[in-house]
Amino acid sequence: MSEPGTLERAIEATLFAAEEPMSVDAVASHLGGLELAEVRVALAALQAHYIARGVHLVERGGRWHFETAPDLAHLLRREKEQVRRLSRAATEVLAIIAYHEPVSRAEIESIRGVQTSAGTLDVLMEAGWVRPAGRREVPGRPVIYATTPEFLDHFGLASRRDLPGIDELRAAGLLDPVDEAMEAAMRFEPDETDDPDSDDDENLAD
Amino acid sequence: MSEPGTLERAIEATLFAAEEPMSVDAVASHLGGLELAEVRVALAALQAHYIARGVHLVERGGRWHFETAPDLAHLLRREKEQVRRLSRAATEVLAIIAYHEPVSRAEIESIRGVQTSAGTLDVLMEAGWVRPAGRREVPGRPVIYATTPEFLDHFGLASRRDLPGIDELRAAGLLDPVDEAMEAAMRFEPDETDDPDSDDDENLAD
Amino acid sequence: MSAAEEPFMLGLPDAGADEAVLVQGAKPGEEALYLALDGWEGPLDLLLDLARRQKVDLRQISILALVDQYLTYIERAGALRLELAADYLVMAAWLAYLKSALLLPKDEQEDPSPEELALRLQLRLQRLGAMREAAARLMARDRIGRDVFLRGSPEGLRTDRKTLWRSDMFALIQAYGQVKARTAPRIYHVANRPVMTLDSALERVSAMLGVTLEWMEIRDFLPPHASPELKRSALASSFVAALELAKRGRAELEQEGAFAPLRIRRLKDSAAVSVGA
Repeated sequence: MSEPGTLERAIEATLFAAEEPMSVDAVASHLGGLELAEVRVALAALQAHYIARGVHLVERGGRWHFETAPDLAHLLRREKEQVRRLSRAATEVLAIIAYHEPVSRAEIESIRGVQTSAGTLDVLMEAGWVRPAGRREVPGRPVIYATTPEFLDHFGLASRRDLPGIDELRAAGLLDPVDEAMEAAMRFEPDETDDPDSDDDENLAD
Repeated sequence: MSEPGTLERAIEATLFAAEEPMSVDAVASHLGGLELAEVRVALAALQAHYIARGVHLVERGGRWHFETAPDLAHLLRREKEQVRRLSRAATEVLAIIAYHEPVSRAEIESIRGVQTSAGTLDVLMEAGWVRPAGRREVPGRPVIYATTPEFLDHFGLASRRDLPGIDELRAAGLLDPVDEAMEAAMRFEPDETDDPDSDDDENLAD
Repeated sequence: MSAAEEPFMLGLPDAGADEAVLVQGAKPGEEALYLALDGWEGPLDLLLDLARRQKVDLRQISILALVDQYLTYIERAGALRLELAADYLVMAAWLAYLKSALLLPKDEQEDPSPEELALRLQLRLQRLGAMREAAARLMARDRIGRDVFLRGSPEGLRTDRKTLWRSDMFALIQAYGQVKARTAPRIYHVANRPVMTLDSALERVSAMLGVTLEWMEIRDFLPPHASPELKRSALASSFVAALELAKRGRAELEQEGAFAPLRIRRLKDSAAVSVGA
């Protein structure tokens, strides 16, 4: 590795610490009135040095600055995906929408028998499983909700008709008397416990 | 010039772009959960690459960042100094905390022989160099103070072991409380004091 | 040992002053500077400064010389009518005591010995001196924003957190089942159990008593073909009915012993036995 010259080092440090891109003039005068030509030579040498590195020295409109190498730009903004299990409250709302769509929030609440926080519908829309599907033409014109193709996709359904009917649910024991089912749910809460940060439905847990 | 590897380039770009110093952990997780060992190897390679340049890669309190080379300070000093001027009281209190941490206010005062005005500790905490670090489990449970990673960062210390002269001070017993030093002194003969090699701490007598 | 108590921890708040203040009207220069006691952060600070002017290692400092210098400064300050903070005077008194004790013959000394007190003072001066030195070296390091500089305009790293929601078919239909089960209208069935009410027992027993004046066992009042449940109910009701009739003076009860048959008969003088009469 060739050692950088004094001027090269000075320019490197100056541009690194600068809050804004600097013109050759500005660099030369900052470093005590250097010849523009020698600054240009040093800038070219620096630029060549950085070409293979993770940071590049670039000129934009006559002004120089360091920036991340274009092929590494994705490192500046990273997306972290976090998988979370849908809370029980949200699952109930989703099921009601799926079985009754299109359905308004008031209708969801009257079916659930519990108030539904705005956040629950937001979560379902964020998940991409529910979408607003217009308004019901009744007083107040409430927004009505329906499921999306992504919903069918995620739950492995060809269509909503594939959802098991009430009779099938009963046969599967899923319509057991509410107190027993509730008790079981309260005792085990399996969905909630393996998802420590699903705090969005504490108030809905009845 | 050897071409930097992919990981080296990625870390270089990440640390250049970061607004705060980053720990090895933070770098590894930002880059998608790399092995800490490989990140350390790459950091060492990067550090070696930059050692001759106008910008250095440094580790301060376990966190890494780029900064301009210290020998270029004269070129970069701004008209307005960005560094807070500390009163003599504040610099002494800071030094006492750094060399003795964790240390209570009473202990600071017993070294300085004067009360510490409330503002002095405030200034150091506001600068982000000092933090309360719990309480000493003695009667009155006084708050004890310690330095922060920002302190190491600001003063260019890789760790507290880098505090100037700390080993000599410790060896000379100058970081021990007076009572302990008294006991030690009383145990030995007083002619210990004209120990011929006591000139190793000429930093103490100017 | 009030006189021997060290006046090291003094109630003087630190001045926070970086430089000594020149005494007004005094000649500029070292002398004036040295008499401006505002420049020191307390007597220990002044003592350290004096000690350093001896230009020897603090470990070999002459405490007696130091005491003399301190006392001289305090006297001169007094002569110049400078306001002296109380702790400087307390220190002066203590040092004067220490000096006299150091000069006294050994056998007249108290505990702690003046040598110990002098050593303690020396140790404290060493520690303060060490920290002052350390502070200076610390401040002289390459400091960020003064000697070394961080990147002027870092792009910054951003991590956007995105939540991937997960659920499954079973959870969905189970949730729906629970909603339906929870909110389904509930119907309560109350089973019609075979009982004989007190009213009908009263009616039955009075009617049967009207037939004869003979003793009758209470069992004979029970409906003959009743189910076991109804029989138990009828027995209980008929017993209560018999007690009620006895209370009204229309019948009398007789039982020869515990668990013996309970017998009942109409009282002769109550010709008309009728419920509710």
